[in-house]
Amino acid sequence: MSEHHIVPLKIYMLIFAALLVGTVITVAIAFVDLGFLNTPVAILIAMVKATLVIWYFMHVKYSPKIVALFAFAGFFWLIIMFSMTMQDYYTRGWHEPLPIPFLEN
Amino acid sequence: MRLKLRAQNLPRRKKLSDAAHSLGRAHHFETAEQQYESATLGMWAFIVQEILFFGGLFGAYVVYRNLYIDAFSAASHQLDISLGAFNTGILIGSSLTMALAVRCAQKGEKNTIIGWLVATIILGFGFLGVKYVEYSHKWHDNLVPGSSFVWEKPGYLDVAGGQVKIFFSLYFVMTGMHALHMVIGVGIMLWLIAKIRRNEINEHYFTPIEISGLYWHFVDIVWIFLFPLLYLIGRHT
Amino acid sequence: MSAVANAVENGHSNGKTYLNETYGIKSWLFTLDHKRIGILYLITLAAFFAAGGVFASLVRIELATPQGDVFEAETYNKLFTMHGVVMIFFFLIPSIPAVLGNFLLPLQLGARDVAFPKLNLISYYLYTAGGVVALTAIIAGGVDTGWTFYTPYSTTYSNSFVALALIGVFINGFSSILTGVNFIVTIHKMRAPGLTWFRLPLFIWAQYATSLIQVLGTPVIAITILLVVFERLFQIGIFNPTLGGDPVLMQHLFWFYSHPAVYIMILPGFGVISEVIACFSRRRIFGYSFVAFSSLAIAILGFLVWGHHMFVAGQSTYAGMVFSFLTFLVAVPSAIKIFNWAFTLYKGSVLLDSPMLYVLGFIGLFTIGGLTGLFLATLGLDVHMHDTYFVVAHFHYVMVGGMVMAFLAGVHFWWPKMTGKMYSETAARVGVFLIFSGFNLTFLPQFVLGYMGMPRRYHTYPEEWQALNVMSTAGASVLGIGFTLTIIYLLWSAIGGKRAEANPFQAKGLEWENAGSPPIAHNFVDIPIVVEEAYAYGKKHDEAQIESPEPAKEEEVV
Amino acid sequence: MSDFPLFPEQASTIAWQVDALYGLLLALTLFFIVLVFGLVIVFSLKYRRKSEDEQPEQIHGSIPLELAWTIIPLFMAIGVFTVGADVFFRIERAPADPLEVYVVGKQWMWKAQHESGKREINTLHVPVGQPVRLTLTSEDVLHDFFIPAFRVKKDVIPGRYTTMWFEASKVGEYHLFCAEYCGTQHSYMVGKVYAMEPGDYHDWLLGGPMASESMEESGARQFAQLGCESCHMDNSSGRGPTLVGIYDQTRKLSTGREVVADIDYIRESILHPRAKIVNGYDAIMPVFDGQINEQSLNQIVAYIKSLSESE
Repeated sequence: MSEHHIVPLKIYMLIFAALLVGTVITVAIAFVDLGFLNTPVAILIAMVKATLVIWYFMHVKYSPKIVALFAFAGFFWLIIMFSMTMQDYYTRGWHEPLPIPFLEN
Repeated sequence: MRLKLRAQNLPRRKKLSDAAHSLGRAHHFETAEQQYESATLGMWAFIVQEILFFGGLFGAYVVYRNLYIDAFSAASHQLDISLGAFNTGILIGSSLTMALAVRCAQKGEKNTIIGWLVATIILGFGFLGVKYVEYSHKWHDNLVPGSSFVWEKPGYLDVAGGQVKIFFSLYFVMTGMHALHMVIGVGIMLWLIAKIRRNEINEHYFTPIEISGLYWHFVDIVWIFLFPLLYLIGRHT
Repeated sequence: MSAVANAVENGHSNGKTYLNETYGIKSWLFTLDHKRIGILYLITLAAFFAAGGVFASLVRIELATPQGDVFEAETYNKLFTMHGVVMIFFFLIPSIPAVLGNFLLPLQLGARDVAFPKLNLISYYLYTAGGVVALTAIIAGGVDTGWTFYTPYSTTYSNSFVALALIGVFINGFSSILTGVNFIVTIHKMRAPGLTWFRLPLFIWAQYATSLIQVLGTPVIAITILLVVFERLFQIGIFNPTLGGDPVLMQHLFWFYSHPAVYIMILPGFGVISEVIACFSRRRIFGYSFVAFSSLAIAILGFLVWGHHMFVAGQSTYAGMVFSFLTFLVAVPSAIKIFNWAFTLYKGSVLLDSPMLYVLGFIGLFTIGGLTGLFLATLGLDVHMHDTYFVVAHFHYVMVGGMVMAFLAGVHFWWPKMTGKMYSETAARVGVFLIFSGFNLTFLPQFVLGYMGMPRRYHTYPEEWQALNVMSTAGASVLGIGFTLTIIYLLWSAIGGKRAEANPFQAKGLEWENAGSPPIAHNFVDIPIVVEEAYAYGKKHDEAQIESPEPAKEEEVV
Repeated sequence: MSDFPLFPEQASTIAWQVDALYGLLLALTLFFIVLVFGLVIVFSLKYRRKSEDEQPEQIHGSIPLELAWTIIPLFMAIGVFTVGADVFFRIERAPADPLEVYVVGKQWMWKAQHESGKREINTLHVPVGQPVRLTLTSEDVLHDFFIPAFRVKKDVIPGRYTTMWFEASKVGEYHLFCAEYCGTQHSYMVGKVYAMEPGDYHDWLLGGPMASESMEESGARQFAQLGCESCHMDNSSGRGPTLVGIYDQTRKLSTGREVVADIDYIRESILHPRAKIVNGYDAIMPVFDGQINEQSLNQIVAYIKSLSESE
């Protein structure tokens, strides 16, 4: 099965280095106040790191597209769960009715 | 009506090398390639369910972090960043050694595979050891959620203890589930080593190593998210 | 390949089938043959169905009188809880995927087995183990939380065996997940040459959609259940309101799975209906691709609507609106299916044998079940109807009127394929009649009761509702007789019935035309090559022979 | 018909709207049932198999038909959603200045207290022709307050408040149910709602064992007894923020966030004062969780709310 792509050693080392750098950045930046960006930046760095692992270490780059689709589906469904749940929590404090009830008399 | 034609008389769907044919292929697969692709796709489908499994925990985390950000920040300050960051490094390293093990498997270098697997196991145990130290600190500080949980941290008295307990409940379940996955992963690697020693792995058939690698990398990804979400809340204050 | 094929050919010429290939209890309990695993599931499932049915009968007996004079309140609560837990987790969810799916998937795909036969056997044993744990909880004293296990009652207040039952459900969940993984890979990777996605039988499409939900949804309830167990056993606090935890969050996580789970139950039923209705009207399915994609649409939309279980549960008004709107959208693919099935009959050659009678019953009852679902999706109306008998009637129309009817249609349709025996058609027709009429007598009155305001899970109720409840109980006894009769004549035919022809319904499909009846151990002597679409009814045998076989394209195997 | 009713009584202003929705959906359902059953029965009889080897002509499908049964149900669904949501808003949104009643659910009874201080168990007396808002909470598990004749229902959740409102339109005696499973005696957690003429309601409030004090008065008394007054003064000179005029106002917290001081906020700030500290104050207030029962809490909340009412 020679068709399996053997990833060059250099790429693995680069990814490893990038992941370590990402860890250092995420710790360092946690001590800087970025205002409302604090959490998004931390999550963004984690997402970049996770993507590197999935793309290279887990060989998605070298696999059939269906594998990438599966990986994407997993995270997409997570987003469904988070967003549909949070839309409840974010709107719970809204005691006022909608400004324009659609069939008001 | 479908025609009954002998499969042998028609071109195969995929090239099928005779070497691969004899090795590790179960009877119900037509080609070794089909078997390899099935196995990796199956592992990915399993990883999708793992994502959603941890996703339930992350969902609860997202809700409570939004509701009780102050308590979460105070509780997060009780965690040791240096241990957490150190463990992140260890786990990333173990992902690298695992990737290298798979690479050697692809090249059929049997002895080096075992070497990299052993390195991965050692790093895995290193992670679990650090985790044990962290857990025992929490136990000592009465921060393990349960009937003995006490929240009396000077400087953090203005946060509600119940909400802190929610954080630590999530912390222990999330990291505990993660650690459990690591223990299972170590077990899988021991099984792989036995398999390699029995000469059941070669450059034509290394599927078990490949899919175990996928699993191990997934465990790494979970930690990549757990570390900033648990350890790094509100550190700038 | 050749060694296996030879063995199979030899076996075949000796009249060997998967049933008599090997003998002995071990050859069944440790079998890797998907067909035998399907039969194992069928037997276990029938046992759980019987247990759940007994619980249901006891519930109906209690409700025949308003005073609550047959059982203690606590016993009654345990009865309806165990009815729900057993029927939902151990009957409805595994039923069609595990029995018919296991048996048919490789046969319809032209494969020798599912992708992971060992995993398949593990799934069966996880199911059995989960069932044993749950039954242990029942025997030890029962569970009284309702099948929804809402906190904080389940974590703090209930004195019954909640944790044990939950662990049973948890284990069973992994059976469902692994089956889903197995089927997804099987459908992607094990299709016979030439069997492209749009040549697949609709049962496969439906199974694929089902498996997606199993893989994407089940893990969420698994972790939720685990959290409830931890909270009950170790006093951790995730949902505990005294700490600031939100019981409504548990409901969100619970329904994130449990609403899509109703599609796990009903979607494979849709697949069965498509197969049977095509065969018994000798027509290809009207609007094949619409029916196929509507399954996927239901599976995906199904994940966006769970909040309609929580309109009055303390969820925000606006979240309720979003969930209600998305729920209405699910009505569209359901309507597409119903009308396409109805039009499959148009200008067909309709034979009203028992599987077809079940199918027609299904279409009627599922239409009622689906439309009453719209009542509950309507925000203003659901406030009144939520947690009343209207809900009970609605989901029984979908689950029993829909899924169980489809399951029975499938079992009757493939019975000769599975056992090689034919049941008595007369007995089967009596069975259909009893089940259909008993079912309607049981659950139609419950719609009325529900709108009048009778809450579900009530041990006693105001006296003015007795007449309707008595009707319901009477219907339940007819329904019970119908199910018992069905189980008896099926068992009878399996043991002493007359031999069935290889293809008694002249059905199309690889499982009927290319595999023996019952099939041999590895399904096919040679892997078939598929050259045409599913449901190629109306073509004569000879015409098909003339068509030149198109060699399968390499890229088709995704 | 009283022995065999098929519809619940209409006894609130919202009831006819819910019933109209019910009628609409019933009509829709009957239409589709007739259509689908008709198609299935007619087709399966008309095209019955005449001979064993009959081979019908094959039809693949019809795009116009597919579009028809995709688009028509879609628009019907959107239409029903819209009217349903409209009624829902009417059910959810209480009119201004309703009569306030506080209800506490516990296994297995309903305890209600009126503004005047009058208490009742497993009954609820309300006047007709006047909007009534119930503020609900639970001492233990989930419950659900359900009055079928009024077509209203709301879950009662421990640890927080939910509210519901109705305006009774017809004098009478109606069922009250707990509609969320709550344990062994769930089906005994029932009661009666009495809708009375306003005059009768007034007499009822005054009759029987008189409440010695109104809810506000009880709240004020306990507010003093628990020592709240020593910090939360009428003016801003206390160690804690003044509570006058805060209800439903935006509060700035020490963390910089802003929250609205609704009843859930007041509740949390009494039980877990450290969860949200108003900007400029210290976290010195003791925790009252476990010290106050739900009824007392309701009284204190009613009192604090009353501090914001302009006389």
